[in-house]
Amino acid sequence: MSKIVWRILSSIPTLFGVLIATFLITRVLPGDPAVFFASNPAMSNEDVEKIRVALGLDKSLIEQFWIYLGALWQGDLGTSISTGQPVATEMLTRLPASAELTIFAFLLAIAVSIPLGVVAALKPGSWVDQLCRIIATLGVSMPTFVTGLLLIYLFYYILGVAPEPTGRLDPFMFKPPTVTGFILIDGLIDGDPETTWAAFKQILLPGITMAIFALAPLARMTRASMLNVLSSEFIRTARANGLTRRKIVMTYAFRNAMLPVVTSLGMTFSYMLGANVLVEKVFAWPGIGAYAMDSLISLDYAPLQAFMLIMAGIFLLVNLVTDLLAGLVDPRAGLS
Amino acid sequence: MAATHSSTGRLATLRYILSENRLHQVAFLLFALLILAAILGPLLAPHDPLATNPDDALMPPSATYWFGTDQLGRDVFSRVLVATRLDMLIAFGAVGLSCVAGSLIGAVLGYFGGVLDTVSSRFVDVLMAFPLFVLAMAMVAALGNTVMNVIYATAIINLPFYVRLARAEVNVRRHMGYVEAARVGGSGHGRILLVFLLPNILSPLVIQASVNLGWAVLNAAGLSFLGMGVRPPTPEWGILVAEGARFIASGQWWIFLFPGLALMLAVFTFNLLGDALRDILDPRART
Amino acid sequence: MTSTTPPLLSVRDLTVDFRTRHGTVHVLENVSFDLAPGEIIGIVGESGSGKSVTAFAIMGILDKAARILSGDIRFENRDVMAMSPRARDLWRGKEASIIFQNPRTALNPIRPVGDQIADVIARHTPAAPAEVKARVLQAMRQVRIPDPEKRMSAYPFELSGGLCQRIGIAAALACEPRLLIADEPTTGLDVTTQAVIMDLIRDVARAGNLGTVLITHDLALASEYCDRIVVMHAGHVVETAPVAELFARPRHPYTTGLLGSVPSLVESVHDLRAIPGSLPDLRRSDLPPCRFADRCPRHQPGCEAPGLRPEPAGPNHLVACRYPL
Amino acid sequence: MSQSPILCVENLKKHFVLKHSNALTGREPVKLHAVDDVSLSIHPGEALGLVGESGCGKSTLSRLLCRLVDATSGKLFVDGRDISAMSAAAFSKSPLRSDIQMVFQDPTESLNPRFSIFDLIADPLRQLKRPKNRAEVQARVEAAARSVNLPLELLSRFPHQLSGGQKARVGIARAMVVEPRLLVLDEPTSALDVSVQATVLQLLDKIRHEQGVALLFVSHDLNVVRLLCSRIVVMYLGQVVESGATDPLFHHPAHPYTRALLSAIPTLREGARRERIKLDGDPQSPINPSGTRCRLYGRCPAQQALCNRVEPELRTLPDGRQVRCHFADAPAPPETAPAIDPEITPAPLL
Repeated sequence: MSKIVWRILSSIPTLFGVLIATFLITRVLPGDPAVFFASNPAMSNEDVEKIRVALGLDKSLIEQFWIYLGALWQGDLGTSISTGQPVATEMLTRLPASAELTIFAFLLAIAVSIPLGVVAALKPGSWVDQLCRIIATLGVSMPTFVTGLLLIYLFYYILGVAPEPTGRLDPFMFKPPTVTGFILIDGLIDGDPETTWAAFKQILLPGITMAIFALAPLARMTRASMLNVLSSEFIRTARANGLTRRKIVMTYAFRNAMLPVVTSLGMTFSYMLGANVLVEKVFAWPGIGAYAMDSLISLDYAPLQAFMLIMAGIFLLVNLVTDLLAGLVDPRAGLS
Repeated sequence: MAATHSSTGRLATLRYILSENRLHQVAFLLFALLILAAILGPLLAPHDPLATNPDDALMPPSATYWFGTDQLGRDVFSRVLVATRLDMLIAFGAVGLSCVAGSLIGAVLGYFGGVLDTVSSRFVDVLMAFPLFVLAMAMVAALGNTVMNVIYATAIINLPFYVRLARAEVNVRRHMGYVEAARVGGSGHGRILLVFLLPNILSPLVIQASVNLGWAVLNAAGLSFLGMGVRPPTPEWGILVAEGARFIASGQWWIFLFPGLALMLAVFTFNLLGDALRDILDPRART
Repeated sequence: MTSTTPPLLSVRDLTVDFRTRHGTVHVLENVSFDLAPGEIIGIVGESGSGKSVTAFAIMGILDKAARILSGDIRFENRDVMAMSPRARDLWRGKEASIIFQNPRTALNPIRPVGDQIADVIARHTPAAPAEVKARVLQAMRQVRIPDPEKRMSAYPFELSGGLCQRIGIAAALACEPRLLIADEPTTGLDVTTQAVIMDLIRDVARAGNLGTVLITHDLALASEYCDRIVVMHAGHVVETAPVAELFARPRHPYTTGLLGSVPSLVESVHDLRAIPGSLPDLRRSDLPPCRFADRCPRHQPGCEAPGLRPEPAGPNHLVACRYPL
Repeated sequence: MSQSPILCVENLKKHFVLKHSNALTGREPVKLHAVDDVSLSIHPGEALGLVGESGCGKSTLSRLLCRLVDATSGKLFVDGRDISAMSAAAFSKSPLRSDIQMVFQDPTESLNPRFSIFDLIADPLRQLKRPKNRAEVQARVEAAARSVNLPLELLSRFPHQLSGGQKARVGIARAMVVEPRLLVLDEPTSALDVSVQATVLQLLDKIRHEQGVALLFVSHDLNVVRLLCSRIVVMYLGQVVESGATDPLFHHPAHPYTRALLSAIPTLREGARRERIKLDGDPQSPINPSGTRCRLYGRCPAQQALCNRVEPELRTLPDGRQVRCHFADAPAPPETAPAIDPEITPAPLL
């Protein structure tokens, strides 16, 4: 039990490092926000200075960092210069869109890649194995933005079976009342499966785009890990003891093979968060990636800072969860 | 049995592996093609990649324009071909930088360990906590939109992989017999690192580098797709795809598809090459 | 133990190849031997002699790269290789068992050891969970594991190498097989632990009238625990004889060479007799009929004639040499 | 033995700190006592055997003696000169470095796969002896190769092209090329087949007698050590439990552990077969060992209540042998071992 606590505590230094890094990144970005804000030529140097003081930019870096931490503690992520809205509010409306897309794609990728990798490893050289190799090699070679555009071209423009790639829901449909923030689920809660179906059609193409990206490394790792375990000595012992193939594969090989895969899920999730930016751009998805992108182009740093912080926070959380998960499966970690 | 190996054993094994595995042959062939295209691209291009020709705008692929033309009548084939050099330059530049710096840092940390190692590992953890692509975006935004900065940003986000790899590999080897033998033989730490350890961890590093080349190309193209890094009208695959994306809705598929395919082919080649090198250089992976 | 008893296990002309990247390795050629019920035989040879491959071929757990080119393996006069895969699975662990070297890696690292024994019992003699548990404890007691109730929920990494090997033996013996193969069961263990484990194997084998094959590179170890010894060299059986006979009257030059290089058998370093040369390259397609010919001090032109087979050279004594000592 | 020893160590200790002490929780440091208070000396031309099972600290001790690692405490003398203060790093730069050389356990792992055999042997020569020219290197490498019966045509090959026995000889040639006075051999034959082991043992014996180099032979196999060494040191859990001349130690072992070790060795010789003395139970942990209990307690067939209260000292028997046992000169232990004191907890399962 104490090891679990210890593992949770051990992510605190990294979290603190992340806070410093996000703070510093916006401080070294070019263009004084105050100058940008005060780019009105009528403003004098004194006016700019006033704004600098208002923004707290005249204080020392350490003081600014404490102010930043204090604000964070209050849940204040700053204010967007371009929209004038508190960043926290904007993030809250956009985060569910990104989360829904990423989790959808993540689950899709896991559902396809792990069985594929396992079957490929069980029958090396078979057509499933070949398919797995092709998918693994092609998948990592597909730039998400090209995959997305290809899917749009095929399914929207040529075949006409996919809806227009403009966000989470057809603009003429009503959004269900927000409960979870995930339209797929909120539609069902609202008793409106039609909305869920429409949202599903919208999320399918971007979801597949992202899933293809994550699928390849997962399938590859599952296959390699499974092959590795299958050739290990304790599998030979199990075979020599006459255990059924089913028992050997499920109880002996699969659980062992999943250990490295589970640990790497955090990394895969992180890659997907990064790819989010490109996918949201291609599919006009109103998520935090697109928001961060827009604010970066308009030199609006508060949203960018918040975005980085949220991303790193999610990454740390996911890693913590996968570590604990792996620890529960693996007695050597000493968590159970 | 081993004593019967001739001194050309390694070459012979390479030839054997290549003759055995079609995919490995394809990997080396494609790689050679990419390098050739990067070197000779501007010479081979049938049209000036920058010359506009409004009369021939948005032409579908034909005998004159193999990949069609864009909205300004520029030849898509020539633009895709000429872009190879820039994209390869970014990839090799970034990977070269991160590989050399990362493996040196990692090797030193792995060999000496201690407080420096602990602190550096934490630093790498923090770096890895950010989605790397987003980190690259922020860095290019911070440093300015130039090709060099794209290379630096890509190098920095790839650095942790080499640091971790070299650190782990050195850590495994630092107490191995041949390292201790070198110490008994009077070699100092610096000589052991440079003469004994680094050459022996070259194989995993080379494999990592070839896979990394693919990531680097993807990363650079992704940045320019978003309008960061390389700027139009310079031909670069990511920009070409971004420009072509606008014409999907009107059916001019060739403008985005061909640079997209070129990009895919390049990444595919590097991944295949990585697999081939893993097969050839890493005896443990051999079956 | 005499030739009148029908053998428990009979291996005839077993020939196995390995296909590798570096060519085909001729691992075994015409390996033959018998094992009587309750007998302990030792298969002795240096690395690369094919002892483990022989064991794996009998159990049917060879790698995918291996091909059995010919041979006949009979267990109680049943053709083992003709069994259906399912029948052979049911045979393995129930009637014939094997224990491996590296006891720690031979066990599933993330499954409690008691469950691993229970898996074998539940597979071959299904019973209610409580009954299975009782039999797991009994199997653990049989191999003298102290405090089995506590140990059964331990993981392999929590146990010493010697205890892990006892778990392996307990799992192998749980279903009361009649054949036990021990493949270098004490390699990697300390000598004091080795003695304990070997005594245990001998005791359970004698108590259960188990036909036992002990595979080892250690001639001295085999001499202490076995009734009869099969000497292998480069994939050939070169000599088979009861222990006392083999040490008193070794007939094959390789056996004498091996005996001369065992430190515990000589008084001083000057008495050691090394065998010159090394194993032939088993990838060669033109391997000579006697694979020891190149290293043999008694090598003569007649050695090159094909058709070398083990011939009787005394009571229960076979030797594959044209010019035996 | 009138000459002064080449290498002499006194009260050598090597403790690995697994967990540092914690002032907040008041936790004592957790230390693994790999080598605990070992004293021994090696004279010129002598062959000393160091025997023990895995984890007894013999490998750590051989690395301490080779100055590959620094000791926690204790004194080290080379030719009577105190070099305890000299760090391992400084020692590797000193002229003394070439006096003490080492041959490693695994012949494959101890040869840099990227060096040719010639460079493997030449490397310590170039580093330690600063040869004047290439001809001198060539001559000395070839001489070293000849002295270990390594065919000269192998010098241009790479380690993966050699057999196990050839690689073992390269390891010995590499150590011999700088003309050491002491060769520390860490299980040099444990990875070899017996027929190859025989040639290596004979080679080592020849080197010792022809070149006068002293050998410290580390092994788990008493029979191998017996053939090569005139004196044997037996270690158990970081301590020397018995040491003395080979023959008396081999034929009349004084310490119960030595007896158990000897009786466990399988042997072909009818006359040499001993009655098995079993060490049952798990060994004590080398981590923070109790200072008031014999380290063999719990496994020892001859243990008595005193062994659980007082840790025995290493003492000298009338025949000059050293033994760490309260009852070493008492008559042979009773057949039935006394029941284990229920108060003592056996070594943890983990």
